[in-house]
Amino acid sequence: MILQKFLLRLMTMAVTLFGVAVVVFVVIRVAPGDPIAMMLPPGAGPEDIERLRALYGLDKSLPQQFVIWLGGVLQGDFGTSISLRQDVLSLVLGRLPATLELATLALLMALAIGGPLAILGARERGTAVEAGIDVAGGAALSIPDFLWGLLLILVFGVLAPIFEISGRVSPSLDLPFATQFYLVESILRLRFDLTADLLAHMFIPALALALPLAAIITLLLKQSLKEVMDLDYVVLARVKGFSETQVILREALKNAALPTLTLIGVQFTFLIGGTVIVERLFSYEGLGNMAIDAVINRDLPLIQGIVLVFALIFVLINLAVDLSYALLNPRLRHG
Amino acid sequence: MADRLFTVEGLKVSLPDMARKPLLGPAPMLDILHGLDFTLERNCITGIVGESGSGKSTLGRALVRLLEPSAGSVVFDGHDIAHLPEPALKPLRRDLQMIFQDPMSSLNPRRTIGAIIAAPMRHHGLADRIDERVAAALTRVGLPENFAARYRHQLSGGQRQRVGIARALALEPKFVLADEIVSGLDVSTQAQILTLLDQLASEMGLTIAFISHDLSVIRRLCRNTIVMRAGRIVEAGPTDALFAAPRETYTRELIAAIPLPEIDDDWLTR
Amino acid sequence: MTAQPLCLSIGALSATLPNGDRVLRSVSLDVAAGEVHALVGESGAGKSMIGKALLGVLPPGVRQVEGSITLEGTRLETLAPAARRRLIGARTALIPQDPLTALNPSRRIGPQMTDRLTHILGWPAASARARIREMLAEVHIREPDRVIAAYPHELSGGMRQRVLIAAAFAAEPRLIVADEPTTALDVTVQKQILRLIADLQRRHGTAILFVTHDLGVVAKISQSVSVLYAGMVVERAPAPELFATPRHAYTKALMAATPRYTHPASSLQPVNSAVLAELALEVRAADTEWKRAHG
Amino acid sequence: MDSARATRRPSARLWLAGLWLALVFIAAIAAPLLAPQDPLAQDLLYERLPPFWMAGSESGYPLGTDSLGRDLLSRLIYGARIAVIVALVAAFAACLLGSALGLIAGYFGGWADRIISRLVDIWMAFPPVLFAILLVAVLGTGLHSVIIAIAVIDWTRFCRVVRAETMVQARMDYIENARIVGFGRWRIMLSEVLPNVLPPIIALLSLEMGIAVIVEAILSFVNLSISTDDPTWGGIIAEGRLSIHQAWWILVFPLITLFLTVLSFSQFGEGLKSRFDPVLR
Repeated sequence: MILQKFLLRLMTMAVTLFGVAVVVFVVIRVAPGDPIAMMLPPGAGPEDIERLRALYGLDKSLPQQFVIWLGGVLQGDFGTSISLRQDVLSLVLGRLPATLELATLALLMALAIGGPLAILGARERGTAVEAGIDVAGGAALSIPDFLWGLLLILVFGVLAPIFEISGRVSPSLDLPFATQFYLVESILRLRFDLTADLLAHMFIPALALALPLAAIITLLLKQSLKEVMDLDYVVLARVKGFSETQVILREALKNAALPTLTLIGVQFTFLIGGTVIVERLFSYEGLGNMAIDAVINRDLPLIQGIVLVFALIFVLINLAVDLSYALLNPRLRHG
Repeated sequence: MADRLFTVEGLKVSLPDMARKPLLGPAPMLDILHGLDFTLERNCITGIVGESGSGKSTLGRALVRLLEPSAGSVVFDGHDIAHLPEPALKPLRRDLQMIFQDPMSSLNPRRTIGAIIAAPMRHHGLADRIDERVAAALTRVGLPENFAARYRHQLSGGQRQRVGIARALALEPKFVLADEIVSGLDVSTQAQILTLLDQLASEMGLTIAFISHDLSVIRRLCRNTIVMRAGRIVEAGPTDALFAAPRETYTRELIAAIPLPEIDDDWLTR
Repeated sequence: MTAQPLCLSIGALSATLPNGDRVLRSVSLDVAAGEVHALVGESGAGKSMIGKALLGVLPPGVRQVEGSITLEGTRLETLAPAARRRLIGARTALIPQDPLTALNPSRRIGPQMTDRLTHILGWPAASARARIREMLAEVHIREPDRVIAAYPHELSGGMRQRVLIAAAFAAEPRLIVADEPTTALDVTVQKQILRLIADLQRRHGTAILFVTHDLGVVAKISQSVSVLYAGMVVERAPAPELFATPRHAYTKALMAATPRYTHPASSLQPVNSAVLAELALEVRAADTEWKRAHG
Repeated sequence: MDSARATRRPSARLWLAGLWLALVFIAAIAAPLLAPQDPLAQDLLYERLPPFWMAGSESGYPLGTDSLGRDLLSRLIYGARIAVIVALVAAFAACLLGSALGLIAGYFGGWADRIISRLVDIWMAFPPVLFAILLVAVLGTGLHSVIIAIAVIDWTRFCRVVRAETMVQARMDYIENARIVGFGRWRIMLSEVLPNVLPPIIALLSLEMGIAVIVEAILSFVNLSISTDDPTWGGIIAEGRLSIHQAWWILVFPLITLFLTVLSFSQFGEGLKSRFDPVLR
């Protein structure tokens, strides 16, 4: 049963990824602009254009191009970037760690802000404390990461310049890193001076990404906790003599968190989607920033590669959420 | 021989068991009703009683064709409706009405009570003098006419259930299915609704299938009774006879398990 | 009546909603040690609120504004919150209404049954485990090890209710609040559960505050009864007396409105509007007096 | 979370949010009358003038000027035009498309649901901002491209909510009763289900208007919205981001405007929803 469900899940994932590939392929090829013309120096002849066209496979029919491209993708070949003239896969893999570190830091910040606030609000339900959390949460929720980013740039970049507002790491520093996971590696290598510099750069963009998610976690988890806390087994725990905090942590939290998990997973994919513009805003050298450049340069292979990588991350997050839901829920675990 | 409105033979209902649905293809079917034979007399309230999982609600839904039976015949007023497609059912729908257990769920929250009662009448060509008809339907169930302008949430539980009755009876149907309609109510309200339904049934000559888990309520209201267990009929017959001399052990157990509001010291140990 | 020691004594208990309306209107009642006292009434009568006030689990916004609750000689109001919680945990227990929501779906049955013994009462884990195995045997559960290791969804409704009853009696409480413990069950299961509660109650000498809306259940399980309407006790009597000669018009009306399979159709009478009008007057009089006393 | 918040003073936030939105709409309609200067007029003598309360300000330029000497207030007022048009048209388009598909998927289930849900999955696997930038790049810059891009991307938001809410409603007994009466499926969907899913749709529509304004600002920010000369809030912000250390006001004023507008749209929607929902469930 469980295995069957898992296989079904993998199948739908594959269908989703294929759909994404088709959509992005079709969308970028109805574009009126000619990427080849953009990369040639003025005065190049028509035969130069034809030669390049053939080189990038753009002379074939759309379905043919798609089959060739998809065949390459399945073998790990995403093609060559037109504007950067490099292998798409290595370009993407070079930038992906920066984005993953930023998104993960943002997720941790959102959980660190949202979780305790949700518990506090549920504990103080019906009081002014809860009302305050509701108002703040409602406002934080409706302001998107882009605006938070700008606001934080003003506050921490201009009014009180505590943090960096541009780039990933100070350019003057000498980087001993072997991988692109700078933050992780700086910690592993015990180079905390570098960690501090990286965090100083990541703090504001991560906070901008984290705030809307923190608000959603606060409100959803608090609501879920309140519902669970009206159930008989929680009342029973109070009668047993457990204190309110014990009751929340022992009995309510896990059952309240489970139903919010799926929604928080979806919201986390939104957060990752938000890195595109936030990276741009903070000139942070991640995948999203590269994606915008790729669109502006009409770099078709690079756009396709990046979009597909994002889609892969999204479906993997959803899969991870489903799996952890199944693992945490005894009802499913014992199918 | 009493005049029969429903004649049911070999009624089977199976529903897909989504819990055991395989990866591809349809879910296996789970048998809910295992071939029921019974009749419902005209102008008579028949009680259908059983514990949870007995299939009584599924039976009711098959009678009013919210479900399509998987086998058997359901002859209603001369038509076998067991497998009629929806268009062919349409002219019969007017005569197959239903009152639901939970009026919070069965009354559309965004419509006035008047609109809720009027909609079925308009649909079945009774659009003329509609306000008068709505007022009459409300009066019939003992509600003031000005309730037509109210919404569900402005009514008490008993009043909501009266609206459910008014809506079902507005079409003057030949048959009404009442599914656990008093189980959510307090005893005092329950007594009012039972008395009302009894009085309307005799005035209007209604044929009602009254589904309930409560034998005391069945005893109060129904002339005939069908006792169900696990998708089968255990016993059926006139209510008086069934209570006076139950033939089946299960019926006897069911009756003996009802706590009467009387002091009886060894009831618990019996 | 002989002068048995009182297990629970509630005096002039009033509780209010956030808007100031009273849900309990100066409720007084006594429960003798080892006695089953039924609280009966229709929805909105406040019957569950009394148990919740005693156990300190009133819903958010509902406050006890007046009155005393005395449990085995200790006035609960005089205790600090933590001490009160410990006393409640040690001396009382709750059998809740809905066995489906009364067990934590993500914890195994065993720890849910032992946590009061080990975490609140400080029993060693081994003796707590031995104790619940004993209790499971008392509620006629044949495979205690399977049940202890099970998650709630692996047990039937009747089974879960047995587990809850066993857990309630496990710490030998002096008083159990049973809040409509059989309402969600089928009649045949209800009878088994009622029998079980009565058995254990007699064997352990536990007092029970039995909340129900069903006069039939009241007649079968309780020794004394309080009939409630709108948060007021309208009649209080030993059970045999109440059913033989109900005094208050509302009690009479309630009895006449309860259908009985032994009586033919005609005997059922809806509650008379005169009775309701009289009750409304009583409520108003009580509120006027209360307001005068409280400004 | 909504019900608890909604019951607390819904009217205050409805009125405050409504007031600000009314100001924005008036600015959009009457821009030529309200703007003190021509929003496109450059004057290099007046570049980066500070706002009125600071030393060095000029009368007639109350909020100062940008790096080309264009009046900031006038550009903000004209920018409201684009914002309002995008908010209204794009949000309604996304709402219609998404709600219709959500209703169908939620009510009919089966194959319709499977296809629509798969489509939503595919759409949700795109980073929305990147998708919007890509679409506008493909369609060519301009107001209509921005609107199409927003509608094409954000219909899923409506579809998911409406589908879920429709499935809740479809399980209600009043739907069964409508079948008992003999109503057809489309009639039940449109006249019984739809009114009950309207409150969340309205709240979402208002929220989406705010989102549309933001997306337009983001597109302007990466220079992909409408022509670069036309005043848009996002365009001003992009410029402000560059001159943040020399002239902070170029960023601050459009940011405040955008902030208030987005907040107002969402609060207005929540307020309307509780106003529209007399039903105490």
